[in-house]
Amino acid sequence: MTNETPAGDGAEEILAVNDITVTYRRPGRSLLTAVDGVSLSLRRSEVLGLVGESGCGKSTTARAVCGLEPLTSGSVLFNGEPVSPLSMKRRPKHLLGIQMVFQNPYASLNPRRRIGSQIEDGLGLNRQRDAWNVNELLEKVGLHPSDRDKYPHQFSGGQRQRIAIARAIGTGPDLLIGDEPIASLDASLQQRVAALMRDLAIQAGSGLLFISHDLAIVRTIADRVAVMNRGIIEEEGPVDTVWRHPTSAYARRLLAAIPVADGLGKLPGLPTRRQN
Amino acid sequence: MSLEQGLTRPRFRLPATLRNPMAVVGASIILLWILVAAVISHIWPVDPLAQNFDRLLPPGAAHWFGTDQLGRDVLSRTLAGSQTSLPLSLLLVVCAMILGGSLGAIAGYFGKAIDETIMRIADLVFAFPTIILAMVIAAALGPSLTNAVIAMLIVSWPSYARVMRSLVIGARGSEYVIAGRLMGSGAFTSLWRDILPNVLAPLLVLATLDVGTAILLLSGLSFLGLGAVPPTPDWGAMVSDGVQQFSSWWIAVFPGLAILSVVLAFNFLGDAWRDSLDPRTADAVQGRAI
Amino acid sequence: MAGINASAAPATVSPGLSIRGLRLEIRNGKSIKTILKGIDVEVPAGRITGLAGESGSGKTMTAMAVCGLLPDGSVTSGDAIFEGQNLLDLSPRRMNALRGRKISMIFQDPTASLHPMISIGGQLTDHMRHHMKYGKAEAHHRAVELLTMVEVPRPEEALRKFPHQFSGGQLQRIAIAIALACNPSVLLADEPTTALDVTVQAGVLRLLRRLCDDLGIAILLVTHDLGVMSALADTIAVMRNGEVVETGNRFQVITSPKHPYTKALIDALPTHEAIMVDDDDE
Amino acid sequence: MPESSNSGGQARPAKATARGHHPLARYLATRLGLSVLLVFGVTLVTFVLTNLVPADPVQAALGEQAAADPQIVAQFRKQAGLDQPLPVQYVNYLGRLLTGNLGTSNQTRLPVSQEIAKAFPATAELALVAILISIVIGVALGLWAALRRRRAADHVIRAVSLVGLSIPTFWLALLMYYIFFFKLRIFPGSGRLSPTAIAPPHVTGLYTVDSLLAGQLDNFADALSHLILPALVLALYTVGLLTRFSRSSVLDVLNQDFVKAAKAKGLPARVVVTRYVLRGALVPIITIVGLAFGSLLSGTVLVEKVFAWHGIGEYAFTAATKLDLPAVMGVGLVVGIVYIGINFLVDVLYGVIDPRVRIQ
Repeated sequence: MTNETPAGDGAEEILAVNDITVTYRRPGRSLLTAVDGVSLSLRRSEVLGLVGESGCGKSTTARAVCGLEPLTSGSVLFNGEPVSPLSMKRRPKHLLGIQMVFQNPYASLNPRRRIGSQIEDGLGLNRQRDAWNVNELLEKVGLHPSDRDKYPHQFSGGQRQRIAIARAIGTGPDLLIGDEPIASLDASLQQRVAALMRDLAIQAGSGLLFISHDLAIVRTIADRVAVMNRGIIEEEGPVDTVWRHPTSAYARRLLAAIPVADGLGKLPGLPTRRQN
Repeated sequence: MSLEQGLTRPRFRLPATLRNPMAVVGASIILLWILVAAVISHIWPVDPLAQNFDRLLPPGAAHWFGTDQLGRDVLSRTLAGSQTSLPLSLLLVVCAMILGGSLGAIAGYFGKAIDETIMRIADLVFAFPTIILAMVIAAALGPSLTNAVIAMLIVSWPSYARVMRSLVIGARGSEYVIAGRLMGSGAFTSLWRDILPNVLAPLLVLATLDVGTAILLLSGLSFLGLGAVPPTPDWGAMVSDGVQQFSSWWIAVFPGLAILSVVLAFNFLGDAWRDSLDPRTADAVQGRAI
Repeated sequence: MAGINASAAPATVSPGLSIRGLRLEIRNGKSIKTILKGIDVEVPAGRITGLAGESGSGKTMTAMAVCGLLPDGSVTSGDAIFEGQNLLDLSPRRMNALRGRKISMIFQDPTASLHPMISIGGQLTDHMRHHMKYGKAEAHHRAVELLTMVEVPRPEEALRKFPHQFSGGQLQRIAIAIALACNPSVLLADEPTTALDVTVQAGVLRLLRRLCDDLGIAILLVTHDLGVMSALADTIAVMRNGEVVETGNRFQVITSPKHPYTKALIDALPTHEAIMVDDDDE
Repeated sequence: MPESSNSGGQARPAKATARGHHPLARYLATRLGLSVLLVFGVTLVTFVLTNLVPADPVQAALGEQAAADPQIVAQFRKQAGLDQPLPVQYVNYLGRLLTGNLGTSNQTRLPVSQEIAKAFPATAELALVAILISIVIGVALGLWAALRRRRAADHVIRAVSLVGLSIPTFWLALLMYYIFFFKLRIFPGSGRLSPTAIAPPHVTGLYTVDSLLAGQLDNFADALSHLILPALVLALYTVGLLTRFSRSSVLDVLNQDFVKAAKAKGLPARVVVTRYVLRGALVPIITIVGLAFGSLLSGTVLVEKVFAWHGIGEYAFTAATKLDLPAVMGVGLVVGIVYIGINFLVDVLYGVIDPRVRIQ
């Protein structure tokens, strides 16, 4: 857990998403291509933000990386091995290193089990047996060890999301995916929970794929960011480059539309000359 | 903002249910009838099968509920009727719940061909009105209480399967179940540990309400002569006797009241329980009705 | 919280809305929950007044109390003065005559606040015909005018369609058109852009600003999003636990908050330093 | 161009029509296909129950005496095609059904189809009146209870509807007949018409309709007065059912944002209820009406006998008590198909009412 290698060219690549396409058949309608030829890669101790608006395919991409969504074409390699779709069988061992934190804090924990035992489930997967214990994990995410005997409904949304993060980190994942993990939280919590996720992922030496619609927050925690729109990646690069000098029209429009809390009463813009 | 109200899982809360006066009335009547079926009817001094020459006597001091066309005591027959109706209905509901619940859970969780097969069979059962199908099956099997119960089992499992299936499908996609799968739990663990405990309450409510329906159905079949075989005291068959002996109202009225009271009791209990699980009513401050 | 209110803009005499000492309790059996503990907010005409705060702070309830749509068992006290009358004292009948006519409302999720089985035309005209006694043709004419105003393309066609045939942004524009149908003086906007994507939100924010400026409506903007607040509101009242902790003009509240809670809210936001919108560099 | 961001939404409907057909037509075709499939399923069930389940179908058909004679049995088996493989037997069975042959009653020795055809209008009349009563009373009570939830009216309506769901129909029929005819003489007794009346000329087979068509007002009054009591008894259970379901459907709708929005528009309560609430609750209510029809058809078996109402129910009752297997199966088949037809109608209504089904 002291593996704090900074993301650099030397770090091993844990995830390679190669030109994947995910297509749905909508009953009585045309085919919907939710993800259309997306490629991504992620190294250990690196944070990749995947940003886009609703329906752009970012969550589908995340689910495809976990094997929750069957691929129409392309491949996902995790530690060099292909990710197989999750079937009715147990998930193969080598895939247990991919864990996910979901959007809805009210549904991400089993309401009828104590949180301590849910976190223990995660610890059971950790290859380094004594890397963490429940109490430590709870403290890491700002909860008290005595909370382990409580049930999910006794916590607020933000706290539940921290518990879900603790459970995922406890497994000692190589790849942690956050699927809009902060979207349902109060604004004042979003930044903190996102930062917590980054810190814990880096500390555990795993890569973090952070899905969000909020570029402003992703910017503060990600090393690289990919901007997605209508199933394709419009732009990808180091976060500061994308933030300061977006090259794609869509990324510019997205950036311009973010209302800034500067007290100036500036209405978020819609670039006037997108035609070129 | 409204997330919390919408997604708080219904919790198993029988005590809260029992604070409802309707539930208390229902539970008391059920307990009373269980006592009658298990104890009182067995030690009742008058034999429900004993015939005497005082036929079709109206209710009076000797026979509080009167006598039937064979001179049998209507009161002791009504009490004895609980020995068949209650245990058979409860047994039936338990069997239907286990059978239908398991099939529904399997269909909902595994989906695809298994789901299609199970649910098309269920649809087929639903294509018939209940009593008609039960009547058709019982008639083919021949009249007896056992066959009536088999017929009822065939017609009643699909409703559990449907409810269970939709509950499981709802829960299957929920994030804690997926999180469990991602952590490597197999299908069985996932169903047993993550899904079942969270969907059991509505199924049990359905079962409670269904005991009433089962009693109505069983007595209906007996009324048609497809259930209890004479001389077994049975409420539905007794009402049927009353159709023949039209002017002797007491033959039919008392067993009918017995059916009504048990069914109503189970419905009161089940309805109050359902109410306590319902987020709309549990959370009374939601917006004024118009 | 009167001390903090000192910096609030002076109450205008125009047909705005003035909320003073608004208290709200919800009684359910024997339990009494105090939701609002004396709210003071001025909502002057031609300006956008923001009501900020996190979930559970009572900001939505403040708006609902003003238009008299509160849950069962609600007890209010204080004043909500509109056109010289206290809205809180009005009979349900008179309040109903004002609702949708002089005081109207838009909600968070337009896919939920429009009836899925009634055509856009139906939902856009039924209250006009009730409040303004418009005939069929008159109402239709006004509906087309309204949809044009909120920039819904092909208004005639849109009137015949149903909500599921529109995107969320279009639906919110339609909801705004419905709210504006009877020329209201006050518009209560409850998280009007929270359910929308940012690029769609930008358009709706601009629309609200333009309507406020052009029509001189008093808008009460309820939102948790300080970015939206900063873009749109002229004055901001920050709420916590049923109280207004700070009121002031937009720039002052956001750049130099006086109350520690406001400060904490603003500090929790990601910084936007150096946001570059290379609008004009080609 | 501030609109540019929203134009994406407009692309949706255009894409949806890529596959051609009108969405409503496609929807109806799917539902019709499912219904036809179910009808086949129903014939399969009755086939299995008639030919396979009875311990000895030959004895069931011939009676004990004839079944003792091996020659008669062999001849019967051959005649009835029982010596052929099962799939062939099923195809033969289907062929007979298609020509309207439902077999011969063991009791009356008459074709079952003929007897059912004779009894059908009587049951249709009873069931239609009962469902009308149920819809009017059930939906009204359910709406009222939902609008007054947690108050006295709600509790009373709830208790009443639960009683309705708990009363054994056959017992209630007997009780009502005893009280209102035998004791009080308020309603006429058994049958569809008074013994002295002559049935109106046959058009629909529904006496109330036929007598009106023929302009026979006394006959209409007579038929109606005979109809009321059994229809009310039959309707009680479905009234309870519809009340409970309408209440919960209306409660669901009341919690929707669009109702809050309609109130915020200042529409009068009456308009909000009829235009917004009821319309929103219509689809689930129609679904339940379809189901309620099923329990009505079941109920006729238990009610008609008591009122000597010569319909399918009475026929089924007699057949069941006499163990007349072909007759019982015939009733099962016909009622099953009628019920499938009703549920198909419900699906059609769905498509007509809900624009989300009608237009994509």
